[in-house]
Amino acid sequence: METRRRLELIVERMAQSRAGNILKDAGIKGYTVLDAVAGYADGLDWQSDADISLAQDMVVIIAIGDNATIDRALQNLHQLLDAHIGVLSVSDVQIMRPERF
Amino acid sequence: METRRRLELIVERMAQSRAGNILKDAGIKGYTVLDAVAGYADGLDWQSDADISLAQDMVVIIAIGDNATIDRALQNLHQLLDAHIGVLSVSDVQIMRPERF
Amino acid sequence: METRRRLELIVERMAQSRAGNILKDAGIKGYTVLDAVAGYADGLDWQSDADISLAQDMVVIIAIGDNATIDRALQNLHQLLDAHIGVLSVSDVQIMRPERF
Amino acid sequence: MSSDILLATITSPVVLFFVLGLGAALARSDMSIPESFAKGIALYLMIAIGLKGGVEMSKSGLNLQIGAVMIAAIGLSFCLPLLAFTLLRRMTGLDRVNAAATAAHYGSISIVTFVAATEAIRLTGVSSSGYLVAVAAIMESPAIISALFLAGSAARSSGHIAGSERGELVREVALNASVVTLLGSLVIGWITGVEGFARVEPFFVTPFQGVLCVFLLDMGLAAGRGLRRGWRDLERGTLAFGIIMPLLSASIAASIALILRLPAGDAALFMTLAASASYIAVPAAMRLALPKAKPSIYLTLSLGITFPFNLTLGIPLYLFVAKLIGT
Amino acid sequence: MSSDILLATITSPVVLFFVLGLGAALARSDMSIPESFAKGIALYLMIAIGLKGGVEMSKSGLNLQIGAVMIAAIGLSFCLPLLAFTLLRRMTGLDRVNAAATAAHYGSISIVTFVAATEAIRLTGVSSSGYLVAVAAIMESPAIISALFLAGSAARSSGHIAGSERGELVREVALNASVVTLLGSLVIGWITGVEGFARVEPFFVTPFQGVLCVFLLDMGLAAGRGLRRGWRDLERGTLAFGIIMPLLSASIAASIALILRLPAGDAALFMTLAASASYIAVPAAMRLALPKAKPSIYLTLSLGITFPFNLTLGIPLYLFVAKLIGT
Amino acid sequence: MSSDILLATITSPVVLFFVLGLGAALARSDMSIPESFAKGIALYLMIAIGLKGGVEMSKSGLNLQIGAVMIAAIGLSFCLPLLAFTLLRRMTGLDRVNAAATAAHYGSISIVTFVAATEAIRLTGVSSSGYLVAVAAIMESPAIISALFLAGSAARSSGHIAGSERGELVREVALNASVVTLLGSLVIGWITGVEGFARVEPFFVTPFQGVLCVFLLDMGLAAGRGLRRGWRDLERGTLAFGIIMPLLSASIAASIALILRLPAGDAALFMTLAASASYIAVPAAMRLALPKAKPSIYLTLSLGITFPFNLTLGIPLYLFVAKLIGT
Ligand SMILES: Nc1ncnc2c1ncn2[C@@H]1O[C@H](COP(=O)(O)O)[C@@H](O)[C@H]1O
Ligand SMILES: Nc1ncnc2c1ncn2[C@@H]1O[C@H](COP(=O)(O)O)[C@@H](O)[C@H]1O
Ligand SMILES: Nc1ncnc2c1ncn2[C@@H]1O[C@H](COP(=O)(O)O)[C@@H](O)[C@H]1O
Ligand code: NA
Ligand code: NA
Ligand code: NA
Repeated sequence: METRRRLELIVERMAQSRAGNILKDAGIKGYTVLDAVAGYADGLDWQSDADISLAQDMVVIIAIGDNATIDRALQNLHQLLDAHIGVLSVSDVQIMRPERF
Repeated sequence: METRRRLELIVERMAQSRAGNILKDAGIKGYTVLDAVAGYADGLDWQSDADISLAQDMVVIIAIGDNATIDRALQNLHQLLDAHIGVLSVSDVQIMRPERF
Repeated sequence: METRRRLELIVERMAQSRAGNILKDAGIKGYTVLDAVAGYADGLDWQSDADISLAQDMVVIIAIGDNATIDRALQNLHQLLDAHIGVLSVSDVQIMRPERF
Repeated sequence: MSSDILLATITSPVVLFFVLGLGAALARSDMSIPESFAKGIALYLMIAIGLKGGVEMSKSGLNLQIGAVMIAAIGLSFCLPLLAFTLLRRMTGLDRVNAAATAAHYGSISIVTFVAATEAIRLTGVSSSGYLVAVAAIMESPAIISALFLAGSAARSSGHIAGSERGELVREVALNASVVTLLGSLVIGWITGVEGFARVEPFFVTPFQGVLCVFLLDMGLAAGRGLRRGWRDLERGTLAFGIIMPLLSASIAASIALILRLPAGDAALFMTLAASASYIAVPAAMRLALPKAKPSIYLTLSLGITFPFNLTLGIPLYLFVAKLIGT
Repeated sequence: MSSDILLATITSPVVLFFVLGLGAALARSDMSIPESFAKGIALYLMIAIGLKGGVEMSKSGLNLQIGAVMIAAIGLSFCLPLLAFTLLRRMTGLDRVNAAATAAHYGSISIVTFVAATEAIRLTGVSSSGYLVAVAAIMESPAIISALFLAGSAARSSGHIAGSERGELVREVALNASVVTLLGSLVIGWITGVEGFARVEPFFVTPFQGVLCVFLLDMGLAAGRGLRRGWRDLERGTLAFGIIMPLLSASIAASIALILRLPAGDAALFMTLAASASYIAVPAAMRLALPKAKPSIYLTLSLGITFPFNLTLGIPLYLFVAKLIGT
Repeated sequence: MSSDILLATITSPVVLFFVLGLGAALARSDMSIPESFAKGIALYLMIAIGLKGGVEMSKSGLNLQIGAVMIAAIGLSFCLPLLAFTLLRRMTGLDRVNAAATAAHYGSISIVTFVAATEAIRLTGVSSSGYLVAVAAIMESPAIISALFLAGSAARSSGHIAGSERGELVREVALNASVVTLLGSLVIGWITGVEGFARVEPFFVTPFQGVLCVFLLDMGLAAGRGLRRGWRDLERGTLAFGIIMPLLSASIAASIALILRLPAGDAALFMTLAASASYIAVPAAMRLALPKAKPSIYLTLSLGITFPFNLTLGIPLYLFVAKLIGT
């Protein structure tokens, strides 16, 4: 197995397509989006069921890529998070088909 | 980038707010909750669509924090899992805005 | 805390039960399934809300197990992904109740 | 007990959809109803029931008898768990905590069983009173408190589960979604009265029986899956309890109905409430209060055994008895 | 073919909502219908269709003609994929697996197309029989089996996909949610009959056409997105197949209708079933059975080309022909 | 202003369900309506409103007055944010970006408030015109553009947020789901006319008021949670703005109605549109365009203050004034 990097971006839904653009521009081959249903930050709880506007929903974007791709994305994602609500983390993972990432 | 710890707690929905309280008490700055839709344990499959009572649903709580915060939370989460159904794991992640965690 | 391995399989929903069978056959004690709501691959975006057939939906399967169990599963999961759409990664995590995994 | 009622009950769309769901789940079909859709339907049903009860109460007002029934109902919900607990400890190998948690379900009520009974009663030309919806609502929670006492030290120690807040259980008991929806809608029905209700009737009354069918399909699916999953945890004694207990509860309720001189329709509904077991509010409360108790036991019993028993055999039986004793 | 019917069809709310969804998706509007809500609506539609068919069957009973139509329908569902496969291999560059998977869709049916045809027929004053819902249900799955044979070695090897269970495909074919819901509701309608049905009619009949509009809005959105995504995978020959195939299927069905002496309304529905292509049950089965086949081909073709063709031009045409040949 | 209307408004089921939701959320009950179910209901409401407006327009056609109202409406939606922005900067400590984002909400509209007004008007025996649905739809978005200008440099810099595409904001303004659904359904209603509409009326008209109740329950829950969360971000001046602004907007709209010689019902609806504030379309657009503005301010104000004010006191007041000035 080879090592790649797994980027996990927790970000507001309205910024999902911007984050996607950044990842695509960095050359990522794929990513996956999950719905967050609740959370906590700044001393406040939120819940997607309680939000009629969809303005406060969050999603989790998972993208596995090689070092260079993730590095290219990080710069712009960092800037995205200057404007948008969210949290970013990166970790190492082992994968089996290096040509896919 | 700096290193922090990513806690991932898979726990029954009815214990979500207790887990949240533990994390807040430990001083975590934020966490995010996802819905699990199915799973397996003890030789049995479960599916959220098949559960009319909502008593058997599970959620996944992701919390990124520094060493000390996560350690403070672990003790009580361990105790929570004595009573409640769930699974806990912790891993290292790289983050970009150390002041946020 | 002890170290185990966290397997994360992003796979099409119709292959979920096959993936589950593989994990069970490998001796995994539990796994958890989340719904993906959107994603990107091969230059194409997808969204679960836009898919009336449920044929193109993806799920994320998380399974924490020991080295041997995960290794046993990997071989067959790799084969599964020859036929089915999906992505697989493995990372190390710390856990608290070694007997549970 | 007229076999006509029984036949009419068993071939009613509502029962047949439950059977369809049950069969599909047991045969491992991939049929399923999305959780959020089912939750929406459950909400609709509770609002509709609450509104209708409230409107009828706005017509009839309150009186002493109603007050007496309410007090009796609260008492029943508190006491039935004691009976259930004793039976379970004698008849089955269930430990204290599991017996207490299961007992709570039988002190509480099932609103769908209540509705099915209302419809069965209506079809036989008997009338019933709107305030029984309020009775249903106030019977939801007291049993939870009894169960905590019954579980004893086990329950007390669960008061110290890490992360638990003061008052979280009180909130769960008093402000859980079922109770608030039912009572809230009842009050709204009362305030808005016949006139206001007329405007929402085409949504909350006309299609009600059809929506109920979809919910029963989902309940059948849940019961079937529950039985497949929970089977191994249920011994014969536990299964028997799932049928004996509602009969006992209904008998006690029948005595009370006799004492309070309830009319036949109201007596039948009161018996049905006593005989029915919760599968939404109480399971959730038990996960909070007695997390060591196994849902595979109490849910399978309540949803997989008692609910179908009441739906098919129980209701016609209670109605038959109620007609004998009713004023 | 009267242009009146055509105009009435194209300006019907159902078709217009499909067009709205299609346009919104092509224009990249963010309009969307939550997956679980759409799934709930799909369930509603199938239950409603099944119930209604069952009730009508309870009135008319069974006869030899019905038996003959059923056998013919099963035969059609088995055989149409052969025709589709041959055409696809000749007309397009699709490989064996993709051609087989696509062929399966055309042997199966689209229940929404069926419903739209029922309504169009009703509006022109022609009547049709309830048992055609049963015909629809039994045509859902046989085509899947044909496709497996057509795919040949490719399919056989997929029998060895890691983790696959014995019988999973049989379960998918025989117990998939669409078939169970449709047939189950049909049986319920039959058992409960006119009287039981009357109680649920205000939910399953009265608002049906309106609910259908919402579902067609969702189908339009799905078709539009499918076309945007799948466009690059579809050559001109494949697109042409999406229109030629339903015409051929309808012709074959017309011949059968002639031989079996079906009345005009029934003939039109039978032709519509033959001409329609699946976009819910079969795509799911194909992901299991032939995972190497591309959904972007078969789904785009079925939902983006054949469905709108049938909905707008096909149905009026089949009805026109059916009136000529119908008894 | 007749206290009858006021009382009828406050005891209407729709208002009472809002209050129930509000109370449940403030009391921290776990009552909730699944997001996807609520989104489905919102869609239903918009389609129903659009269709009905379109059908009525198909009857009455277009005329000069309608054109004038439309132009005035666009102008209002553009200009009200300027007034709101000025007020906010004077009355409150909000910075430029938050003031601009909040102002956008008040230039746009709330379709539920509009519907509630339509019903209140209908109940008092006054009639109103279908084209006001079109007016509502075209007032949704212009305010977003004004807000971008008001935010000034802050907005311009947000044009450079990483990952943002050319045209994404234009798409959000012109093709957002609310606008497309409302206008699309309106056009469908127009094309299909009275006859086509008759077929879907049992779904889109008959149960409408009841469905609205469920949505208002959800809005109450959202408003209650918003108030609990957002309380600390709202100073007294901001709260006052939430009531002063709709009164000012309604006054301006009243003057326009007077100039354009609108009949009483139409004038009341036009005033209501001006007075109402968005809580679905504009918040989403603001997250894209002005992400630094806080939803806890603008959403709490719009949903927690202005919406309930309009629903209970505003609508009867606007109707009262409209009757005085209406032709
Ligand atoms: N590198 C990746 N990181 C995360 N998810 C991915 C990645 N590649 C593919 N996926 C997910 O897997 C799905 C199928 O990908 P593929 O098998 O490449 O067609 C995509 O739609 C994504 O949801
Ligand atoms: N440390 C964290 N770990 C996990 N999720 C977080 C964390 N901090 C914030 N979040 C998520 O990101 C959302 C926005 O956080 P913020 O950007 O701090 O307002 C929160 O509501 C959480 O859902
Ligand atoms: N090893 C595991 N990896 C991932 N999820 C697990 C694991 N074990 C248990 N789970 C999840 O936790 C739930 C409860 O497990 P348990 O506490 O073992 O009954 C299961 O239904 C799974 O969803
Ligand atoms: Na009971
Ligand atoms: Na066909
Ligand atoms: Na406004």
